[in-house]
Amino acid sequence: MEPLIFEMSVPGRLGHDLPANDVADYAAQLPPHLLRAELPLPELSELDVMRHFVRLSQLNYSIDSGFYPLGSCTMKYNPKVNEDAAAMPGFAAIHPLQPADQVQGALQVMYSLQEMLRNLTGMDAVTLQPAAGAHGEFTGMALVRAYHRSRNDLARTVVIVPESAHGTNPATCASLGMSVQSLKTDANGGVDMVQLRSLLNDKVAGVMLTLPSTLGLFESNILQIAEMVHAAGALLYCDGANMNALVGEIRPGDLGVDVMHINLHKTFTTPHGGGGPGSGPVACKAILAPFLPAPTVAQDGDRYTLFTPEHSIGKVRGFLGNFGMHIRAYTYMRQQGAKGLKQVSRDAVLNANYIRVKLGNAYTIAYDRPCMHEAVFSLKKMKQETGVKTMDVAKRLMDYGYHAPTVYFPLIVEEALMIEPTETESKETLDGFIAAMQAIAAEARENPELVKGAPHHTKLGRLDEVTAAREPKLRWLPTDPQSGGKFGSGRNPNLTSQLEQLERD
Amino acid sequence: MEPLIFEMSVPGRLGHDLPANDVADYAAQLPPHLLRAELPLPELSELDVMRHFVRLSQLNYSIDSGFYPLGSCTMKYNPKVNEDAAAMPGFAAIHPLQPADQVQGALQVMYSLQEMLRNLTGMDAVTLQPAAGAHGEFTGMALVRAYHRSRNDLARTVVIVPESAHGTNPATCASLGMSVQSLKTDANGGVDMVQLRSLLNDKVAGVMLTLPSTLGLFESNILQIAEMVHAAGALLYCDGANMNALVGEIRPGDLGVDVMHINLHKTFTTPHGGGGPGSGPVACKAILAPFLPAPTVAQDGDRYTLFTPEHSIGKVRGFLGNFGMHIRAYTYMRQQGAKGLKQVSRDAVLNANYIRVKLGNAYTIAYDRPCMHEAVFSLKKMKQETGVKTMDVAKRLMDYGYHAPTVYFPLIVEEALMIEPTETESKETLDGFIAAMQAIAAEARENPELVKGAPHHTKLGRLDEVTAAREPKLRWLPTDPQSGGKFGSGRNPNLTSQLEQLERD
Amino acid sequence: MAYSPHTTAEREAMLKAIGVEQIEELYTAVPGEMMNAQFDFPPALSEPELHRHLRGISSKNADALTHPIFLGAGAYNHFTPSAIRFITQRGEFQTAYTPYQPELSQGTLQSIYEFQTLVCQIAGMDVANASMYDGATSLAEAALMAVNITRRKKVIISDAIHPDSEAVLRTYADGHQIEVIATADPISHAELGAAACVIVQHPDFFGRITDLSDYAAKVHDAGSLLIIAFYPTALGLLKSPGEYGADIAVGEGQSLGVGLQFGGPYVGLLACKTQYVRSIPGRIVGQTKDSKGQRAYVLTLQTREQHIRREKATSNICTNEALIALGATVYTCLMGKQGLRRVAEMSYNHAHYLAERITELQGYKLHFAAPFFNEFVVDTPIAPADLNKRLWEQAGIIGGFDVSAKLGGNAMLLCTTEQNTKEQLDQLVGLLAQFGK
Amino acid sequence: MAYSPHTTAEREAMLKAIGVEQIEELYTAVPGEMMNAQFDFPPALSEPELHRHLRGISSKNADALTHPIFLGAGAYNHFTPSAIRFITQRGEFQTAYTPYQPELSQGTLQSIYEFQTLVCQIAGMDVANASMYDGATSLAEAALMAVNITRRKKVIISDAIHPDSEAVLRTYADGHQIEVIATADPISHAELGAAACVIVQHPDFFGRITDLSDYAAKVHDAGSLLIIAFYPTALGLLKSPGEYGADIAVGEGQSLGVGLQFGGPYVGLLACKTQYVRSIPGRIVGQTKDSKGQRAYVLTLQTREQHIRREKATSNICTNEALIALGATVYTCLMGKQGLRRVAEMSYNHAHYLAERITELQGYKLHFAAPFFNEFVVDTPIAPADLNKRLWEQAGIIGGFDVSAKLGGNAMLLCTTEQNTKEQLDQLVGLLAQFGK
Ligand SMILES: Cc1ncc(COP(=O)(O)O)c(C=O)c1O
Ligand SMILES: Cc1ncc(COP(=O)(O)O)c(C=O)c1O
Repeated sequence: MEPLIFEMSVPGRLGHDLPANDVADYAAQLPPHLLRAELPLPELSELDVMRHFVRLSQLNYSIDSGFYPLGSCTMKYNPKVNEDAAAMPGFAAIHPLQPADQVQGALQVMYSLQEMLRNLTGMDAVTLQPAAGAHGEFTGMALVRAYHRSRNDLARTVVIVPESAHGTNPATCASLGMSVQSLKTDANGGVDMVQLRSLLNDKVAGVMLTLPSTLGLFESNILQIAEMVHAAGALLYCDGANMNALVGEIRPGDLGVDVMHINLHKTFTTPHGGGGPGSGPVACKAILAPFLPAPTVAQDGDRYTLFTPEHSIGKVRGFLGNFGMHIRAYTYMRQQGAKGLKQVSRDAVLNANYIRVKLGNAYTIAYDRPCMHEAVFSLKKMKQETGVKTMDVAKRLMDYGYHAPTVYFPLIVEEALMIEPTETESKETLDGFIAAMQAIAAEARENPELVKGAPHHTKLGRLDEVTAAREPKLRWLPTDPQSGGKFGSGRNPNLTSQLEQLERD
Repeated sequence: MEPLIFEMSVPGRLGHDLPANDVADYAAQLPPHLLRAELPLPELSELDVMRHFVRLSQLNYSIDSGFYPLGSCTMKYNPKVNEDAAAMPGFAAIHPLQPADQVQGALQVMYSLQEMLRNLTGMDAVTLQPAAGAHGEFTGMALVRAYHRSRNDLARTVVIVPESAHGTNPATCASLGMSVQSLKTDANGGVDMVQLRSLLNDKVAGVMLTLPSTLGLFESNILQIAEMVHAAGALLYCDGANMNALVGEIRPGDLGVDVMHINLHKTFTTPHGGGGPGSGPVACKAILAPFLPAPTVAQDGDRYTLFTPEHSIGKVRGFLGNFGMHIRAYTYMRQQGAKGLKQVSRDAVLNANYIRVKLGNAYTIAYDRPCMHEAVFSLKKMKQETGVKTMDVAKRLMDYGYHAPTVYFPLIVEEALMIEPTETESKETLDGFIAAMQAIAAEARENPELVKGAPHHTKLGRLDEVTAAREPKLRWLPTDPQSGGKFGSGRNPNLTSQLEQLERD
Repeated sequence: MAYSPHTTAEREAMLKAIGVEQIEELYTAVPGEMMNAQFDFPPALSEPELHRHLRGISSKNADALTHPIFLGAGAYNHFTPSAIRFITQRGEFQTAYTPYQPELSQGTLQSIYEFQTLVCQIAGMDVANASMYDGATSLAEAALMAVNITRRKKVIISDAIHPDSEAVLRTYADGHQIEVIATADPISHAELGAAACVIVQHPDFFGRITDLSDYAAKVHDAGSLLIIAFYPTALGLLKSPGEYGADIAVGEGQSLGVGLQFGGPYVGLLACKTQYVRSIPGRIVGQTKDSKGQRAYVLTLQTREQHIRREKATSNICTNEALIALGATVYTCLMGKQGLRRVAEMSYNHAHYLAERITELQGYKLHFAAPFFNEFVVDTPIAPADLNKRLWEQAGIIGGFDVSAKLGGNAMLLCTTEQNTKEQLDQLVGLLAQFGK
Repeated sequence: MAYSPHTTAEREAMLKAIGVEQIEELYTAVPGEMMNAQFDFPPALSEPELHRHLRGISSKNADALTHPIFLGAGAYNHFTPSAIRFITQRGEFQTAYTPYQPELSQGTLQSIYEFQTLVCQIAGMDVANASMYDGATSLAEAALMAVNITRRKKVIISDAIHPDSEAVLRTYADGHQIEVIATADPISHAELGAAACVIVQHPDFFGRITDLSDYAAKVHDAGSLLIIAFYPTALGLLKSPGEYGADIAVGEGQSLGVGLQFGGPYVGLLACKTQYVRSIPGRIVGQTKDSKGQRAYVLTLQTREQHIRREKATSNICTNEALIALGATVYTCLMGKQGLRRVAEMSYNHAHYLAERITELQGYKLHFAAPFFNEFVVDTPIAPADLNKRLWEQAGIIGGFDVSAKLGGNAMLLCTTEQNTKEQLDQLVGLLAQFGK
């Protein structure tokens, strides 16, 4: 494989070209006790660095290279026009503390984005501050807490969260010092209404629901749930990570949701980047608006200004949020328009149901009814009958050239396999994937060992994750044994594994 | 492998987003006899297109992914700052026919580039019109012809060209209606002075020499040659494709060269792009300046203007030359400065000689003396002793993860292998390559069949080039058998060959 | 309808395969009146229109490429080499998800492992995570780490940490019954013995360099942890948190070639001593081997994280700032040992030249006597807001940050980087002289 | 010294390995006095200085992103989708050489094969090559092809081909004793029976669409070849060279998403009937199989080329415009069947709306009565140079091309594309009205 960048370092080599000092060398007079002893960074040429990261990139699977049906992640195509927009100097090279007069264009983008999100969610106010989905949850639930406090309703510290929820939901509650009350799913994949009724009381601050749920299902009792929650004096939070199923068609605000976050890095095509940056705006009803974090953008005639809401919970992040993601999402929404977004959600639902039906024979659907943007299967039966587990199918898919779907989530589905095709994938692509999945199901019956030993055709075999966690090796150290092939930088990524075999031979 | 883009087309699919028509639909009134019957282009989504070309790219070897020691090609690192420069809207989005007032910045770049090239070559005038090296040769030799014509010396239609010259040299003479007289190389790899003397007469328009020669050698008799050529009333043309060995150190003008071209896409880091665009400026002495093609850029106070020389040979290309390459070369030269460029040529020479000496035992050096920017080996002896040919070594190098050097050129060296490492490659990279070459030499002795059957570890085996030429299949047709795997767009380029195996199984 | 691959015929074929006639039949769970919501949306723009529209809006902003800038205060106009974008915009990096399937994500995983190492090298620490949202949230999460480790509920902060960091810390602390105490001299504070941690910024918000040599000993003696928030560029020159004995080091990675970007996305850095590794929030990549014995990388210690531990996780963070971390990694590799130091020196030199020249002017003086890095506070004869307005209107210069409210009087925080030229500095001095009269 | 990886120690180690003490010892073949030449060169700029310098220079140019443009005449301001650059700037495409080693170059080879196919599809021809320098050199090389095929030495051209094409043709023809005859009506020319070829442009330089239906028959009857130079965008709508029976079709590929780029790099298109394939200049990619039977692509018919045939080659061309051809390939795939037609229609519609409005103005009239595509000549009441000056100074508009010298009187060639908005057209009309008074 590719060596670590540190292993390529040569003392004295330079990869930059900086101006000569044009004033006196004041730094030379800094007292030595303030100076660091050494700066142990690597030393490389620009070509060294370029090659290293180009080669590393070639070890990645990505949307731009193939179908990536990761459930709950909305791995849709990220339009390149978004990138051109964000790279414009007037967006990329402005300082967050410049006076408002100098950044009216940027504030206009933020304001318009707030407005469009408000519109799409059917809410009254929006903050763009949160940096990701979980951060949006934190912000949204902080609003809920602030609301109850403002009413002096201090006992409300319990949050009801379905067992099927994403891990960030309970973790968010904990990070706000709130306690989590788990809620069961009924036989149809909906909220257990009986249990919900029994749990709602005057300690409950709110209920966090994911809409559509992490089972990919629309909560058919949603209006009744909202009514019950409100009747109990609590608020309804919506985890809007799955907004791609609703956008342009259904407004969570109309369903009775009081506050929600939206992942711009899912529905609104800001690229996921291998784990961020994201952006998790929060939209809320008017009762929560006074508590929004600082700052939001306000319009004042034809001027835009930054604004701190009256009872703001304070700041949740430095400066103004992940602005670069705001531009991308703004660009996407302006290109789609409301009609385009409606087609987005419809096609997302169409594609997921196509997968659901086409794979319904070979695999077991967790809850057999029309799904929204993703289809969740349970491989419990396959496991019982063949010993092949969800992870085996996931790894075997790699041999067929596909990224795996999400596995073992939601936790309430045994041997869960969660497929979110997204609307940007064509019928031909889905058909190819379906054929591969069916072939694997056949293999599981006929030759289970083949599937259990997968992947067979990737450069890497399965990783030893247990040792990784038990004896964590979390950084390179100069004392590490030098690795990497003896043939220096001749590694052709297309050939790497063979090369290394050669070197071992 | 990746299917052809045409095989992915679906009727009615769109990959673009164009504005609505904002005026009347005049086009609807075009008389039908002027309209085409059908436009048989493919129909694809943006994602289809992106994935297809990302995957295709991953089938390429490139400087950015590995060492590329192709002789006579100067495959050095292409700085990315060049690309940022060329992409600035003030350069990328201006029209070649805008009035000079609106494009002073562009003309300034061209003028400064002319000046820097004039300086580096030791010449008096420069044209940036030619689009590549061969086009520069055409232009330069057209100047020579125009010069003789202007003196009414019409019988001079013979050009003396060394046997070792690049194919473009004789081809250029032919394209100008001049005839080629071949010149031998002497035992030291220099011009055969005796033959040269015998060939020079009043029919000779010029002598085309490559400096350094395609053997990677500096012509030690150059001053004497120039004298002889001039004494015979002919002019000395320099093929400057190998300028990387001289730049910042030696000026061809000082050596007696009258006219030369320079490949900006070699020495001056404009990327080769898989076969262009290039740019082949021509520099000449004052006697040839009046004949330069139209237009060149002139400075008039602090204004820049386009200018047609008095006795111009006319135009060699539409508009103003490959301006995008001019900016890149300008950027590179401004960053290096004259001192930086001198270091470039010295390091290029250093690296080539390091290869020469380190591989001198395992392979036979064609002419055993210090080389300039590249080292040429002859594998004649290896072939005699082991049956392993140059092409076998080249293909075997691929198994080691390297691109092959240039093979079978220059033609005068039997079983030629021409290695140009360039100055941007590090000692570690060269050492890795040297080790691989030595390993192959050992294989050739011990296991020649292994080498002859190479490559073994690339996705593709050797190609059937004979059938390709005998039964040319030069385009896709709708009637072609559909190919491509049945699993649609699940092709992970890292896995392609295995996948296809799977599909075949 | 850009980006939808479906033709009408394909949509119909798929509906048929599903067994419905209309897409609406798939929405039976949705209360009918909730479908087909109406939206008050601006009209859709085609791609060429979008380009024009965005160029128009962006040109209303005054960018730091065309305008000299003296504004810092946590976001710095350092140079971004061209090479970086060629790496970060590669689809393979940009359009990959969090590397949950390591066999297909070694590019992302190895680059994060390298990022973690580089953060440790800069900060002089043992281990680092895969990134946090930004510097402010890194600091807040570090404080929560300290609270968890020490089981104490007080946090002492220097009153010269970035105001945004303090604000975010207070938001994060809320709900955990944590008391945040801001003070000028944290290590002498009476509550030190009850504090989970002491947090200082290095250099501080006003650019001052404090010698932190005796901090660690005092803090540790009190059973507390030392958290140092650092400016990575400054550590090209200055003593690192590790050398000062910090237990946790946090930083805003923006200065590592990320660019200004109107405040984000940036990248939060978080590193600590080995013993605290299991309290770290967020993702961590570790080295391991695959079934064939090859070196490989994988997300590890995941039992700290929300997707495994849910409400018991060390943090709720999930998506972080991977691509920005990648850019910072590339930057740090390009700069390397010598380059980061050069950037630090030039930023320092420019600020000191500027300060020297400004103190020669009538009406201006340095607010603090302490050594400073590339920022310093100047007491100005007129209100900074007015100065900035005039700098902008007369010369298109983006002026300094107004700290009058924090420090009293007229006080402005001025900043330089390697990108300010002597010409710009002299021009600023000339204008200040003129405005000060 | 950017980009040199060598440290002093490494240079010394290498010299030692070579067996010399000084690098100069490797230059023994060079006459000593020729070494160490002195250069009068501007000072070197570091990367940040370069960025500033180039931004400064480029801002002296009036670009077509910020200014409405009505200039065409062979280079057209068509829209370039953002996706293209993400493909063409990938190092794997951008920094590969000509695909001489097919095992490591399938990406380039297959994309050229696709380019060849697309050119054939647009032009309605049988085969195409891998690209030429530009449209003008394509036309010149096509004429030489015809001369070689027919062994005739006269070339008849329409006098309404692009002046640059004519000029380049004359330069290329020189030395082959070829007579170039320009005429308004080539197929009626007396020398037709002695001509190697007839060359027309479609639409012609003035934007006119000529019905070429009877050209091929007449030209072929005379034993000559028909060469049609086409504007690819126009063929989204108009009859193709193939439909008109052309033997060779050439074109400037600039309109296929290449952008204006101050004239280059563009890409020359060249396609012909199958029977002439062995006379084609330049590179051609063919489909074949590898030793394992897999479909693959390779440079083929190389015996036409200079590196094999030397002075007997069909042309001296070597490096062509591969990366631009790749961009044009991506563009054509994105636009596809419907998009290219849409672009053609909108360009056409805008021109016709503009022409209609302009003819309503006093003092302006259309110079020609013939149908036109997206360009047309207007007789103007004042000199086009003056009009353009006023358009520029008053409204920042880049006006049309002055063809007064060619046509007599005051004549201006105006051009529109899909990128001109109705607003821009109306603004231009308003200004012309004002200036015409
Ligand atoms: C349902 C759900 N909620 C919340 C999140 C957390 O979002 P983020 O990763 O942006 O913090 C995710 C992300 O995967 C999710 O799928
Ligand atoms: C010595 C020499 N001369 C001329 C050329 C032709 O240059 P171009 O390919 O730019 O036409 C080359 C290119 O390889 C060359 O190596």
